[in-house]
Amino acid sequence: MKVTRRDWLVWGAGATAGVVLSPVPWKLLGDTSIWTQNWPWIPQPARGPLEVKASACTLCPNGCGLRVRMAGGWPVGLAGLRSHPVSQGALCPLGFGAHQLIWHPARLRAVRHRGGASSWDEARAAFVKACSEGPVGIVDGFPGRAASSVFESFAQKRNGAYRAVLGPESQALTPYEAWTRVPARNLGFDLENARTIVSFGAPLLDGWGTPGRFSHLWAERAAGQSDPQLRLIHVETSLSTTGSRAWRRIVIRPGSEAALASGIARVLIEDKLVPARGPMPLLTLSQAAEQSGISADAIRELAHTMVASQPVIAIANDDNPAIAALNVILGAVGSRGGIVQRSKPKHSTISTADLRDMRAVLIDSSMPWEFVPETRAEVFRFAAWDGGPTRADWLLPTPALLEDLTDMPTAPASAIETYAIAAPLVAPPTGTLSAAQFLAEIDPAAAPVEKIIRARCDELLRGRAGTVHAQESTPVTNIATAEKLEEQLRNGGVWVGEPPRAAALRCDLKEWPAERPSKPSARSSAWAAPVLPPLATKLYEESNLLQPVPRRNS
Amino acid sequence: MARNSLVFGFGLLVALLAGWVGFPRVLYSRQNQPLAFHHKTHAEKSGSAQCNDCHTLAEDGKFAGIPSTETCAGCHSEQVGTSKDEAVLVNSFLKAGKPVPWKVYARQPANVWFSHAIHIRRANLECKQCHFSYGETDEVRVYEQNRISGYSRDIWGHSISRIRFTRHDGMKMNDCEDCHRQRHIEVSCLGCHK
Amino acid sequence: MSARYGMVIDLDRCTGCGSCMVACASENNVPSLPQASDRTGLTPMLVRRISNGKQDESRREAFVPILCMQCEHETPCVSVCPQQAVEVDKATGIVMQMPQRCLGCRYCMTACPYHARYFNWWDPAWPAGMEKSLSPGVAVRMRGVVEKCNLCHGRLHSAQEKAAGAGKREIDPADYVPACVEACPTGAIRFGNLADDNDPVSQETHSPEAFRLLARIGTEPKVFYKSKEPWVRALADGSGAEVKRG
Amino acid sequence: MASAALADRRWIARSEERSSLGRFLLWLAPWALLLAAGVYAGGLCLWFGLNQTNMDNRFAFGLWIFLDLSIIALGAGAFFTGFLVYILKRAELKPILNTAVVVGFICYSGAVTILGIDVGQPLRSWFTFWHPNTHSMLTEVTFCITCYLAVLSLEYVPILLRNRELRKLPSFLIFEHQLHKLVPVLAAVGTFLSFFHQGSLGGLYGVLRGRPFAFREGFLIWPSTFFLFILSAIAAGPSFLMLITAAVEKVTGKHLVAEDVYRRLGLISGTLLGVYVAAKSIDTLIWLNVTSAAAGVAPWRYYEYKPFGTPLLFIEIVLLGLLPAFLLTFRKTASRRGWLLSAAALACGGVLINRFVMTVQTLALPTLPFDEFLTYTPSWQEVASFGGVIGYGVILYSLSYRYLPLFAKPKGDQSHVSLG
Repeated sequence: MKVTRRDWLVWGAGATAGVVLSPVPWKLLGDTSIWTQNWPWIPQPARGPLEVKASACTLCPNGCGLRVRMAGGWPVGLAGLRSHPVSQGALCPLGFGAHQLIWHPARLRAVRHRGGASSWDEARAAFVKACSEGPVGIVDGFPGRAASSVFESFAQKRNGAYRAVLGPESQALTPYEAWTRVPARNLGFDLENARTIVSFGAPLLDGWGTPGRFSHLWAERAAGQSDPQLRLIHVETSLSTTGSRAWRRIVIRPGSEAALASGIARVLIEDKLVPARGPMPLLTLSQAAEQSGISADAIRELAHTMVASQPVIAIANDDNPAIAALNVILGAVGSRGGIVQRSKPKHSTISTADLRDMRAVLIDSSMPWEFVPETRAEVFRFAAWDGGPTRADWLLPTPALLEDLTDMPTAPASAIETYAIAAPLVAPPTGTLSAAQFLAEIDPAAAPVEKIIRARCDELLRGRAGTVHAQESTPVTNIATAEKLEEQLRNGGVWVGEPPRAAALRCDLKEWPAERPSKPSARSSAWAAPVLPPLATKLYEESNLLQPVPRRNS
Repeated sequence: MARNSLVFGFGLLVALLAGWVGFPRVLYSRQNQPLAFHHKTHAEKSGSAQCNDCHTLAEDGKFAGIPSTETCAGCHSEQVGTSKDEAVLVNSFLKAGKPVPWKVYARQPANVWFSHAIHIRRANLECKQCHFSYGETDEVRVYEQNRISGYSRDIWGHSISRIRFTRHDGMKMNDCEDCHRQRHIEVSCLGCHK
Repeated sequence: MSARYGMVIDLDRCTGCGSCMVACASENNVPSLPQASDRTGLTPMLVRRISNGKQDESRREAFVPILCMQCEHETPCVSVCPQQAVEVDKATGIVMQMPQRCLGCRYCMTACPYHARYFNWWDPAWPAGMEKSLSPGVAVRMRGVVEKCNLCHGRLHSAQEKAAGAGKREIDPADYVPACVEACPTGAIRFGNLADDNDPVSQETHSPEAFRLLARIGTEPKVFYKSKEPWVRALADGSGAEVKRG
Repeated sequence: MASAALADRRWIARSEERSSLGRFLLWLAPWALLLAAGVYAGGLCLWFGLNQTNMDNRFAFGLWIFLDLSIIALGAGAFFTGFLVYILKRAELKPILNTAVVVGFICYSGAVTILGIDVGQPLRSWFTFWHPNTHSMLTEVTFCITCYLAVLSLEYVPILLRNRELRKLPSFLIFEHQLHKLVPVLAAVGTFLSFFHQGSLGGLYGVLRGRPFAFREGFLIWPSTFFLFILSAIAAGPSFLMLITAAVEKVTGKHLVAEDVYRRLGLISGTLLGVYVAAKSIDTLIWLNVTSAAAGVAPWRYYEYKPFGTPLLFIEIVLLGLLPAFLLTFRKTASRRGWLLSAAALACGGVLINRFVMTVQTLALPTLPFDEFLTYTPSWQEVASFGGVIGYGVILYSLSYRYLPLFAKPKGDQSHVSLG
């Protein structure tokens, strides 16, 4: 029989009806939408057990306590460690995304020499050659670590120079070195006991010192109170967040902090608001007023307010001696709620040796990328990430945070001595070496970081002072062996020394230091890594909370 | 007209056959498990009758799922018997320290949150309720995967029409909902999704 | 027994550090995309800077963390969603967004007066290897759907599982704390059960300094703010003339 | 070519005069180009996602929604004419009925296509039918629009089957006659559906208590915008039909419908527009004095933001509302074609402005005290994909005009005319 066109039409009609009555269209409709819910190119979190570890953040000298959530052996979330006595469960905003830095696209994975590919052997050879030809300088961003003493001893052997570059918090303490004969690193601001804090441009609420430290104090004792227990007076040259949050805000001419300090000191002495402790400032009140751009009455009023609620302390944002001298006049040096000496002096000294006449300079990864040594020497730059254009000859990849064993000594400007250990939680990428490991390879005689850390634990144990803060705090005297102590610290415990004995600090200031304008410090921020965590875009690009940082997140 | 209806019916029949019989075979890909694992044998040999002897549910509520290779190594540190799979297990997984890439019949997608603890400890459900009596058989089921959605066939259930002949067929959201409805337990979207 | 989870955010304590924003993004697997801007980015928790508009010593600033307000009444996003991808959970009072159900019509975004909802304009992506850092409690959303703060629902799941494992019905409140609350260094963000009169947070909502954004449109948010400064409390009023942006 | 021309002629009704195939194709070419560009742009949006547009989290709706609402309003002529002819038995409007159906079909199918691109997950859009949220205005819109599009297609089929060639198939002719019996029913259903979705489109914004500028009190579950949208749509629909018909007459140089049809349409449009303007003014006053105050916002603050502000309000209500209403109803002006058409244009413009205000201005205005006034410029993809819809419309209409009896001739057998 003949199949007509009509037959095909009818057959098609039947087939269509059949398809509609079959699962095909409906199942396809469903499965395609399920497909959109599980697009294969969209990454999903790994399945696996979740564990929580405690450690310390090594991105800046403050070493906040970290609570690390790990899944499938990788860190999947960071939070503050409540038991940490200084950071008290807080982190800086960047810290909360820091676990992703391990995977940052700018991560350095191979040695580079002047932009070209190179190898550890070549780098080592070049460094050894340099050592044999002349003195080497080593620059350290977080002094006082085990690695720091590796640097120091290496530099001393090679009659080179060890140089630690301090953040503004520590710098503000350097003027007292001369007057108290105590190294600045052993001094601290006893904010916890102060009643009035006068900050000369120090961004106390905006990235000053350990993030959790002052913000906790301020929140508990000042925030939103019209007559707060803790009075924050903020002297600034341009409107800042800290200023708008302060109890009082005083806006002065740029660079006139010293002048204002002198003016205040003069009022304090002339109006007999304080017992005569030190020399009279060189500036007259009217000069101070004229320079700082606020009236003499305002300065006098400010001086009176400062001493109205004591203890009072002035905090500079640099090493300006005038503000330090003001503290002397206020009697803040060596008194409760002022500048105090921490319980256990460390023997390490800060040499500010200049690096000009060095044959080679080794810069540790703890130094901010911006740092450029004023030298023509061959520069060996250790870093975990590539921060963009650099004048360093060698770029040497190091382990990142959570990948390397580091000890974290007392945070800058802290009033109490602390000691913590950041144990590696994940294996570093192959082909990375920390500066300390690099030097240890070159000088086998030198003690490795592990040994030094053990020795320090041993020292702490023999000191029989302080307590270890973990889930519960244990007096050192209750800890049997150095191994036990180290184990506790490696698991996120923090050793805390005895509270400072303020009176122990003697200070004599002969004549008022020469006036000089405040200058921005060598390292603007504590953040040492050359890149920011990817999630920082939430702060800088995806909101207008903070001003964008152009290069940092590249 | 008679011819018309005949032709129409023919078209209808072809389409129906293609849709109901042919389509499922095309839609699902059939994959074998990496090893011929027999639940029954293991239950007898190890003398452990309970599911949670191997599929443990910890005190903190974490469910272990498929036992790790360490558990296998407990008995299979060296080859037991001579089967080909035995060699594969010992050499290419246990000795190599690699996890066995089991294909999980009951695997739910990443956006589903399911807690065995809540269903077992709180609701006292039996494993069988959802996982059938597979644990008592000695068959090694072929793992069938939906080529479009990537789901295991067990999720939709084996009858393409979802008209169930056994109560235990399908682990779709509707199946969860049915059970919850019977027990008058109201759960929000994010009660089971994440 | 049914809870009403909510917050009181003390604006006098907020220093605008942004820790909550990053902690939130990390907890909820929010991608950070180079092409995203402050108008197309994903910030389930977003701190906004406001001031009294002055430019001299008298300038006052405040920071307002904006997240899903968990509206209790006439919840704008719930009624508009054409396919029930948004709901208010009876048991917790959490306004829940279901990305797998969402078809991306964005009607809910036009309905939300707080701009607390965000659209996935791009496929989420991470640099090579970084997907290993994704937090396991939360599924990654796909391009073309709306998302918002679900009050760290993944953490509620773990709390529930922990309770069930111990054979308990009720979760331990200590086990369920959203990431932003945990992250806040000044304790400005407080989280609690508003249905429980003994809960300190629930009591704080009755303080004369507590207020809610756009209170008068009647959505009864479960996120409260509080401040001693009158110019900040003016936020409660839609036409708050004395408040300036940035 | 010659054979093609011959084949082409076979499809054109014997009684009709049409331009040569070549000229016709030449006319289509630019529109085809527009359509192609639209398909490309739309494809980009579907493949790469909505990052191809310039919409953002604040401007979650943009150009597309505005134009969708607009063409759906203008397409209202289709159901309304059907309603007038079949329900109110206004036979004199029959001549433009077919054109009304085609225009309506184009507007709605176009809008639905654009909506398909506008959603982030088109493959999941059927969820609305599977898990509908009955409280959502958008659900109402989705259901009504899809149903009404089906109705329009059914109304389109009989016109299609009147084609000279297709009529040759006997079964088609029977089918067409059956369908034709159905047409009045379809008109009734269409009317019902249209009333609802036109309204719901207004409700879409009226219910947004989170957007005090758009939020309106109302009657039962329907905010006032629900009724205002219906009114404005049925007021503008006929005007739009006039414009289209006039345009076709201009392009083809033919006299297609009697003058009095125009005047009739004008009168209907004008009267309804008058009613609408009155209602709209009352609504605005209520909003200014009651609704906005209740929401705790200063209404006039919304009119401070340039470039919109009070001028726009004046243009919308007076210039493009009151004025055309007057021109369309006032005998002197209504009897002059020039006046009539420009008035119709104004009326359509008024509806466009209204839809613009409801969609774009609503989103541009701040809600939180510290929000800023935002603006947004559509990306070329957004513009192009909508250009595609226009191209598609012109092409479909041209084809229908060439091969189908859109305009039943003044004289000739009535059965033709009745075919609606």
